[in-house]
Amino acid sequence: MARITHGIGCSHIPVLGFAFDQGKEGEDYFKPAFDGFEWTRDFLKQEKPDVIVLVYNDHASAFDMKFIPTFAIGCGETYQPADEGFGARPVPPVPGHADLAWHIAQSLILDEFDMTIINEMEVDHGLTVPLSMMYGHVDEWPVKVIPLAVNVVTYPPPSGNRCWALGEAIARAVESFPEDLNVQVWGTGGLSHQLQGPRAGLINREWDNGFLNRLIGDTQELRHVPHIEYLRETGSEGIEMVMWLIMRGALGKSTRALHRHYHVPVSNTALGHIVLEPVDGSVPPSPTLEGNNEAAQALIG
Amino acid sequence: MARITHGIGCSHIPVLGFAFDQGKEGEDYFKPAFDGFEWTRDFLKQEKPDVIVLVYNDHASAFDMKFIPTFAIGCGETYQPADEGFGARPVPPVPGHADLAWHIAQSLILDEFDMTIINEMEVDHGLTVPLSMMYGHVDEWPVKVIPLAVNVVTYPPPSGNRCWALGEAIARAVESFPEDLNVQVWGTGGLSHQLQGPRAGLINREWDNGFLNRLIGDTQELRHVPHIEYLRETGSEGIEMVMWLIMRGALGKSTRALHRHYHVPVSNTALGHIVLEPVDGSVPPSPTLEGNNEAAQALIG
Amino acid sequence: MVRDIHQYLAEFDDIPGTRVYTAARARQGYQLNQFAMSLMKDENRQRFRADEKAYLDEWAITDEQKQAVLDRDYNKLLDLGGNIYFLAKVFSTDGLSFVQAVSTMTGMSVEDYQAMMNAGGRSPAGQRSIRDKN
Amino acid sequence: MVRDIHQYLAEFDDIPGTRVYTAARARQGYQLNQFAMSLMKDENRQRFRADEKAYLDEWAITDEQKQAVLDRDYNKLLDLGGNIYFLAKVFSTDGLSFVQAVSTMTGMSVEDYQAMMNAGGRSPAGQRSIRDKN
Ligand SMILES: [Fe+3]
Ligand SMILES: [Fe+3]
Repeated sequence: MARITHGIGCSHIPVLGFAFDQGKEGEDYFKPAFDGFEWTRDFLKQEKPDVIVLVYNDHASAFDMKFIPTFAIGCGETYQPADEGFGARPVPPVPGHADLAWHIAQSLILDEFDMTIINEMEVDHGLTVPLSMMYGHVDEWPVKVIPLAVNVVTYPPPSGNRCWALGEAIARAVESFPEDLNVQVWGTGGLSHQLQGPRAGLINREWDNGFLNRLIGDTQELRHVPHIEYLRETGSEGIEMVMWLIMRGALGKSTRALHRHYHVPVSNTALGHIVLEPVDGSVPPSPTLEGNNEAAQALIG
Repeated sequence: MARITHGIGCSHIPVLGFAFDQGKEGEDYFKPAFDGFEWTRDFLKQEKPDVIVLVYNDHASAFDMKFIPTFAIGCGETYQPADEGFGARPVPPVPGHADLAWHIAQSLILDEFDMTIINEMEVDHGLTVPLSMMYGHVDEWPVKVIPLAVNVVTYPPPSGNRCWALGEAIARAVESFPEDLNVQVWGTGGLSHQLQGPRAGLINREWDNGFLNRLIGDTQELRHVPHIEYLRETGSEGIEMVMWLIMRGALGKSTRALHRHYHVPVSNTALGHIVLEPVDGSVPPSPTLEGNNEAAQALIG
Repeated sequence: MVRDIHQYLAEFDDIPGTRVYTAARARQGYQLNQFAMSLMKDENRQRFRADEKAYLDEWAITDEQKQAVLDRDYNKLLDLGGNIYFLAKVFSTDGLSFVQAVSTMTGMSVEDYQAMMNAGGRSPAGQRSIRDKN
Repeated sequence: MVRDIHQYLAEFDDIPGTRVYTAARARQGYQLNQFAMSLMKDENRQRFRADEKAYLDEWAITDEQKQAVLDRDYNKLLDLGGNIYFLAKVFSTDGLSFVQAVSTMTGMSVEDYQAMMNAGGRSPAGQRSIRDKN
């Protein structure tokens, strides 16, 4: 049976991709950022997860304005790194796990999540930078990846509650996959940053750390943080943090932190990184009515 | 204030598009099919709806297998008829209503529906055949259309309950649009038909009429009909009927039928058509938590 | 009561003479369906008509799938992951109607199939479930 | 308590120095953002660099938008419906980093902006709400 063993949250800052690709990890400016991932690189070498459900947002790379899916799940065999305006990152193609991805996609739709299924797409820094931070320089990625792209660009993005609930549904889906797989869920993006307008450069160390605190333990407070609070407190691009709630929701009732790292500045952004382990991974049963069972029917009166 | 005045259900059979385009509406084979729409053509001339939210499925025209959105809403200015393999239908381009469409799309996402927003696409017989049936030969369509494309091709499609709930959310969205607009919701596809395999040609007159019956009044039984029942009873393509539930959900608590028509055969398909009026159009309040209000929070305990 | 996607899908195999377009079929037929969809463009239809084999060879589909397209064996194509809405672009390119194309999958002549439809269609009696024979 | 999308959106105008990428902006900037996205292809970047004006003229964007692109006036581009993730393709084509491009929107020099970031970034104090001045 597949199981969700850990959740990881981390920023996906493009400049760390450049630094990594050009071998500048040791430079004074970048060292503190990369050092915070050392613990995790060792951890992953021991853990050897088979699959990562990697929650990220596409930054106008795979999706243009013609169509904007709220939740898109990659069910393909492999994904090429996108050219974001300066050539594609020199990292290996990202192998998918089509069996598990399709299983999750189908399960989510039965659970009344209105997924968009993606069979071919390119993936940008939102997905490849976290992989580089965690796995370092590799000839091929030692893990398979299920990309889960969330719209956090065009308003409204999904609510915090919806993201958390999606995580819970992902946990139910993984649990019902028969193959024995060690699955991690990663939430990426954030933390506080604003890349536009006169207020650009906003960083909110206090709010960010309160956010990291509330990923730990059994509080579900973050479900209820409205978008406007992210915007006011953490900058316009801080909204990416809702994606971490999918990761957190997938870990169930309560968590503990194994590793935590916060660093400012990296480019325009506050770098946050956390490794979480489920303490009690239980999630609510599916509310789906497709099965037409009595308990489900009772829910809608 | 915009208001949903009526709901219309009807099949979207491609051969009726051919017959229509070639002026064969009067031929013996087609006459009974077209005659059933006479009442509705007169009705629409009096009613003059401003906008139709037209629920349909794309038949491998706008969407290929690269991406498969469960619910996609057209927010564009205009939609060209698709070439489905024999040239595009000679009907006018379909004008969108971008203001209302974006309003609905945004509202639905706040209501925790995971919509895909579409800004450019072509529309196939699923959308244009019902327009031809209802409006006849026109130089331009006398109404604006918001296409709402539902995946009923790759399994699983959304559940009946999810479709009904989407209709309720559309009703809430339309109600909060400030402009005074007469809005109809159309559900298309079905009724019983199977286009594939040795069982092709299946028609289930009894089940179809029971389905039409259950759109009328205040029963919500159809929410709970599982996909397998459509497949067994109405043929593999009978699953398209779940789209009618979006229309029905949008009409609220109870309805009456103003017009009803059922005819077999048209090509491989049972033609069904119904015009419904809300008796009590009330729908449940939004369950969304984005607003972070107490009542909403109480819902999730 | 459907507990998960496995239970949900399991019932689909119990429907006589029917292939439900599940993920498994969608994956098997991915390139086949993409090929079919390419026939929405007139230039592609012309190239396909001019040399079907050469056009098919441009696609990463199996020899079995290619042969089934050349044979217009729609039941075989369904077995190999084809979806009828995609395959419709092939028979539309041939100038066939849905009735003509669909009848080829039933083992009936077009005339017999049309007659059955005119008489009200195929009855669901005995066609609902292999297991329950109803 | 947010009752509908109008209330939800109304608060976005109360954030100092920030344009939230709402539907209204997405619609205004639709073609502008599609233009920016075209620069993901190297051949398009080369054509754009060779003759910016000619390349821009291929797109159904307003003269004001074209001029703002030529001027690399990113605040103006945001006002005209541009989105920063799309516009990033323009400054990436120019070989600019996010820090360099973003600083131009703040009224600060690149050096001052970089210094502010190195000192911990812009404080949210007084930057949360125009109305509440906090
Ligand atoms: Fe990002
Ligand atoms: Fe259809």
